[in-house]
Amino acid sequence: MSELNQEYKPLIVAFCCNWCSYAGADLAGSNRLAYPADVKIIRVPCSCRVNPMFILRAFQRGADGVILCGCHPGDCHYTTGNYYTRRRMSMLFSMLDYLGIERERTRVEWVSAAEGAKFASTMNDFAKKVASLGPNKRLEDLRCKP
Amino acid sequence: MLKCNLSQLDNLFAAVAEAMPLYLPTQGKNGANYTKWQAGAVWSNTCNTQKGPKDLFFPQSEDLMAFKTQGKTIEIIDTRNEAEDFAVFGVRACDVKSLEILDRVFLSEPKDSYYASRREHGIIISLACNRPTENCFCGSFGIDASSPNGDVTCWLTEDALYLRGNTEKGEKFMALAAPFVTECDDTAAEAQKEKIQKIMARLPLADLKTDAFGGGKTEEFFNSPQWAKLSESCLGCGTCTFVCPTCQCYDIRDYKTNDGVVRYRCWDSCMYSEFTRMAHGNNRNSQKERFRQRFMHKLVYFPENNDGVFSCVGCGRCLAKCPISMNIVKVMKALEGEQNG
Amino acid sequence: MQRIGVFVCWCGSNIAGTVDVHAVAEALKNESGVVFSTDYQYMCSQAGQDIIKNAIAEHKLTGIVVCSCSPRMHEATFRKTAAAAGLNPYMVEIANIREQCSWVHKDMLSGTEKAVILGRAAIAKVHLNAPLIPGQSPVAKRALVIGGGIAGIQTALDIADAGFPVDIVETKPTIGGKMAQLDKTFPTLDCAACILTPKMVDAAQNELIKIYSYSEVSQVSGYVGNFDVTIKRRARFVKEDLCTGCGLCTEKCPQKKVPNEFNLGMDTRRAIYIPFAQAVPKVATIDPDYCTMLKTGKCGICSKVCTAGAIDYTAKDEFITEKYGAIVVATGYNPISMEKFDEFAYSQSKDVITSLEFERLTNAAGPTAGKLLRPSDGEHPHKIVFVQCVGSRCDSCAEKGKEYCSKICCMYTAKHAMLTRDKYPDTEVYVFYIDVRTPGKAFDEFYRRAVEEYGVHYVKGMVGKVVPQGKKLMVQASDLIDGKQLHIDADLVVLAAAIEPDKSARPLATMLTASMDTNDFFTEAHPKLRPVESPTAGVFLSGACQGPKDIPETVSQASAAAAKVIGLLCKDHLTGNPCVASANEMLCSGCSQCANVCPYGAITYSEKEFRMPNRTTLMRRVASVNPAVCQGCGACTVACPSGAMDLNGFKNNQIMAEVDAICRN
Amino acid sequence: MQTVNTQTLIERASALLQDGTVSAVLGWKRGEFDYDMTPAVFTTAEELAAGFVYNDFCGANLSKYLLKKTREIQGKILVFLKPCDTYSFNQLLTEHRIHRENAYVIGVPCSGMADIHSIRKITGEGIARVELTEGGLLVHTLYDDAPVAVSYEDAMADRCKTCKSKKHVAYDELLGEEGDVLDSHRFDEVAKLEAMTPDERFAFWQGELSRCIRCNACRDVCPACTCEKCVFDNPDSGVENKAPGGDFEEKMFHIIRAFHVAGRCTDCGECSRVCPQDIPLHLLNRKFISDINKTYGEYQAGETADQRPPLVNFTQNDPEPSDVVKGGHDHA
Repeated sequence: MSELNQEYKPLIVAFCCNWCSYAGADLAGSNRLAYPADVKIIRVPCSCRVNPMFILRAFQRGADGVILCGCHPGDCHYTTGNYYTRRRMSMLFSMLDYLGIERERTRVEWVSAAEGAKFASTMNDFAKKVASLGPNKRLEDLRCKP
Repeated sequence: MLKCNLSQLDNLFAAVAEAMPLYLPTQGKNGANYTKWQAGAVWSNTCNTQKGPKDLFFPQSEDLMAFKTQGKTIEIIDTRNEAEDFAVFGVRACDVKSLEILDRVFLSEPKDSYYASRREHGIIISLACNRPTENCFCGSFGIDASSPNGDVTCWLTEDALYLRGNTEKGEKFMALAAPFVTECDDTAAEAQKEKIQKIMARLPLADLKTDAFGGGKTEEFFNSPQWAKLSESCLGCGTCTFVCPTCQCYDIRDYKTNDGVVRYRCWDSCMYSEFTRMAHGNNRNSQKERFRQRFMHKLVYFPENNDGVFSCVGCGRCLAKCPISMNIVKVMKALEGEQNG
Repeated sequence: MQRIGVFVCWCGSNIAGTVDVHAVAEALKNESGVVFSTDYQYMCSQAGQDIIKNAIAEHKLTGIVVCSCSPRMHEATFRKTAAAAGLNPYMVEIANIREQCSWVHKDMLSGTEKAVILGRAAIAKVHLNAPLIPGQSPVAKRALVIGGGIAGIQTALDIADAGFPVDIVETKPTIGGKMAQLDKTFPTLDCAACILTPKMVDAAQNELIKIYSYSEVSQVSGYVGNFDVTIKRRARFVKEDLCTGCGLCTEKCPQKKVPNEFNLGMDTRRAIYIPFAQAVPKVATIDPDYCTMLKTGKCGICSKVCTAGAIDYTAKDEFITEKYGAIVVATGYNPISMEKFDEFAYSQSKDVITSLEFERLTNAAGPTAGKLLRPSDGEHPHKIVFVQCVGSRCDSCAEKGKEYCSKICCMYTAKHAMLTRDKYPDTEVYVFYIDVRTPGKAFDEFYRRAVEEYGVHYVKGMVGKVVPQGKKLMVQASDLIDGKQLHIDADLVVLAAAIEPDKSARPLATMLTASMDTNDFFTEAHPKLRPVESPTAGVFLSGACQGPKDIPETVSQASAAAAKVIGLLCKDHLTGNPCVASANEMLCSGCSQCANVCPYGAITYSEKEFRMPNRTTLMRRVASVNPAVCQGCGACTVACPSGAMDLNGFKNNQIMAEVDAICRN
Repeated sequence: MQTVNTQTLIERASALLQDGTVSAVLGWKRGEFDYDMTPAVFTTAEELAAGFVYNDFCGANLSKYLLKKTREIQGKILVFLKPCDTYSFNQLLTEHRIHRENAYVIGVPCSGMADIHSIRKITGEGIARVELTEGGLLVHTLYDDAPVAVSYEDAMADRCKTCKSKKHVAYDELLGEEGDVLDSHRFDEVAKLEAMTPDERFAFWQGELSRCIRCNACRDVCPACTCEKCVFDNPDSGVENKAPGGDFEEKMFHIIRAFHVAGRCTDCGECSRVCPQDIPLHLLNRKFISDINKTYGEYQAGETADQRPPLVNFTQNDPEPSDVVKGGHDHA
């Protein structure tokens, strides 16, 4: 185990929509499906509430990966919320890739309230990928480093 | 007077860079800018730098102090680090004067210690201006581009660089340059001076006069109807203030970091709507007032408080960079025209 | 400065098991703004809530953070606790350290560290909470029931019984749904029509209930208490008020060859028809696909014959808009199609039928007037094979069938088997099953009676293949108990087909913004605690649209849904959700990007006068949000570039404060 | 050389002023030299005759001034709009930022604007005078005795080299003939960047954006950036900042600014024209435009005044983010 990922633990911020993915996270909890403790979940009413500023703010403050979970398109509690998320995040992630930021630091995943297992496996997979990328050097703000 | 053949110049730079960081203009994507010298750097002496040497003495953003918060306890950390000696080569006469103007602001009581430590350790090697641009009008402010001040003054001819030490800081630089220079008389330098003075006379803005301005002219210009016309298309962006070598306004702000707060100062622009916003609001809340404040400060308020020294050095950067080409020359001509037109 | 109280819950050992709750309480004690921090076994218990109330009073708290289970569980509880102690209920934040921390991280150290971080994030958010007062919106005292089966009828009757007007919208020409097609009903074997038709008649005669048959919901807008629903009344070509239901036209109509969907196509009906004798409303309907008069303009016999002059060939579809306070979904179920299950030769032989077709065969009003005859040659079957779990409990990766158990097949097959043995003792009955699931009241006794008293051969094993040979159906199956292959030459094979939600459910869910699971059953607000409510406020679920269930359960759920509707309609106004968007007029430039993304059309614009510098004024177009219509999704806050549009309870700076608190090292 | 000369515009404007159709004229005013025109409002024919000019150095897009002018000035204001400016005009109309009835738009044809930086790269510093002749520009410098000839092609700004349309999409009156939409390969630069490896792209943008001095000229000139108070000026927004702090702030500022105008930016190129540090900011906006075109179908902001921008629109079957950012999970 190289020194890098033994001591280095990625910090992952997950924005979960209250109606589906947050409930999916709870279901993963009640089914005791483990995923890394580095993932911290912020509850938002809908995935369309997440502003690109929040994602850049997370990276600025030291996050290594940001994942945004929402209801499956068509299932949004507010009918069209995740359609806008899909467009906004497609464009934002494409721009971040254009600026040379590693693609795997950001991700959108649709998780319904009934998909506890999918939530846990997504978090495990995402945490592993972000850990393999190492600390976030390209979107960090030196003033926020310890 | 000392002479250094152009072929020797790179070795001179290398020697100086050995002893202390040396900043000199190098050609960037958008014109020359002061960059730290390292082996292989090519000195660009064609025209003035896009941004003045002010950045090396009064950087755009500078940490003043930091606070570490642990739960409810706060610890104050002084982030200041004393500047070491460094040299700035190729400074034009207008930029040298701009530093003198900044000195009046920062070095008068209460002294600004951050600026002072850099100013003391900075050695200014000025260069007479062989090719001023059409935007230059330093002559109008009594600046002689052919023999600038500074710790060391240089003149550049086709084959050699002529150096003259003026201050003991300059002598320190001359000592480093000693192996590459030889004694010589002033004739070549004097010849270069005349050439420059001839060109300065031919500049399009050479005949711009400043006697209509200066201290005590506030009543005369404050309510001039010209301000509305001049400022109507100003965007209120900060370009003119951020490229100007003499602008000295800054804002002090706190940035909440992960484990505390960093208190820093950064350039501010009187053109911004947020500039000097006070508890009761903002006394200049239309672009016309902000526009007037900028040029009245340069041409009237500063000379009034600084025994007649104007806060503009005629470097022409605001003429080149303003998105809508509105600048101090047009303002002066408009106000002057109104006065005797 | 805020005075914040932190309350860390043990949740017995659920949290305390893998998170050091004392350490968390201690760590959060020296967060800025925190003046009180404690931990207790069960914060949601009465004792726990008292601790909160006392702390609020004693330390004059302005905001509380409860580190406990998911806010989806007890956010409402702790908000009520705060309100009871005089603190605005929206100054409460929950840190989810059970489902999203203690239950998913085994290691005590990282679990505790994460709990502290989640606590910090909640504290950072509560610092920026503002006391919110929910808005009020009026309640339209009328309910809408979509679906006229037993579920819809029972719900409508209960609501009307409480004195509230109800409209039933049923796509078929008559209410009654699937139950009307059944013969007997388990476990008491009383006849379906005998217990259903009185309810149908009650519904018809109740003046508070209006039945829109042969209609469907075409558009829904508005929100709980204020739904505007557009109902499309398909053209029936018969005037409901004039038709007496005498049925004369249905005898004279020359077009005889129309497959009768009431009998699942096993016999035919006329182009103008009444589905079955006890239909409610007892009104004829002209089928536009088959009526020669409508298609070619030549015929018109039914209008000549009709003594009441009720026929009207020029009728058009009608759209009615009505305001409702609550909507109950009762769209019911359908058996799945058998075409993917051809191993049972369903499409090759007419004698392989589904259980619902078997119901029609044994029903007195059915195609064979109740005599059990083989659809192919009308002969009496001597050997019948029932195949269970056809399309139910299938492996998820099989591309056919459903994963879930359809719940009602074991009972109705036992009923079929028992009735067949009782009526035709000479007929041998085999039932091939994986498990027999008869868990209801008097259900297991019913099943054992079928085995012991009526001699039904229950064979635990799967049917491999059914091969039609001549007049016989060779059924090849395995007997897992005796471990041998069985070959039975059956005369009739009955497939217990899985059931799935009605096709109209998916588009309806989109209209109602109600969420559905992957099998198109409506998702309930909470599987155990709120089974008859949809997460969408004001939408309730009754019957099989929420999941497979038998008639007893359907009726109990129908009454439960009615109780919920009555609970809603008896209120004069509803306290709205205060976490809605609001526009800051000073920042708004009226660019209408937000209105483009609002799913509910809650944003309108108006010209307002603003004081500008130097004592001038300026008219500017600014947005304003209708708090009653806004559901608080937040799409507008991101479409708004200047941040003028913000969402109460989830403000931009609040979410950023949470991000900062999480990333703080 | 513009196909319509200053005189024609002055006559038309003076006529409209005289007959009272308009009460003011928004155009370009001669400056100190031949290339530093300033947008200005003229109220009398004399002022027009004295200062008005329309030539190859009138790159400024006047549509954003209409925001204030159509509110403050009584009566109509005449504005001369080049083809690319009319797209911005339509976009501002879509967002109700201009009172259409107070603006009288005259479309002027444009054969591409000259860029003084390009000229300087050819002739060097010290440009005393610039003559616009049929064949090209004659540049008199301080240091060469004979004037330097520069072709219009070499002097042209690169946003004009990849001009998207010579068609005026909004006007009350048109001077000169109408051009048409060109298929400019304006996304070649973007494609070149996209072809680079992430490390190269990161290095490129790190180099460019680290030169930003946060002067806000790009935001203040942009016709799509018209908020009453920008989030970066509003202390309660949480992202307010004035100083280039390390290298993250500039990335945040430019990503968010490009995102805010995504789907609304008409690609008029003003942001790159005014940047004092010559950062190719239009490459950020063009990336969004090219992505939108590729993913959601061709869309030109400002083509008509009632379009619904793509980022506030959707279809049921838009591609997933992981499909749009190719490879999604592989690491290039």
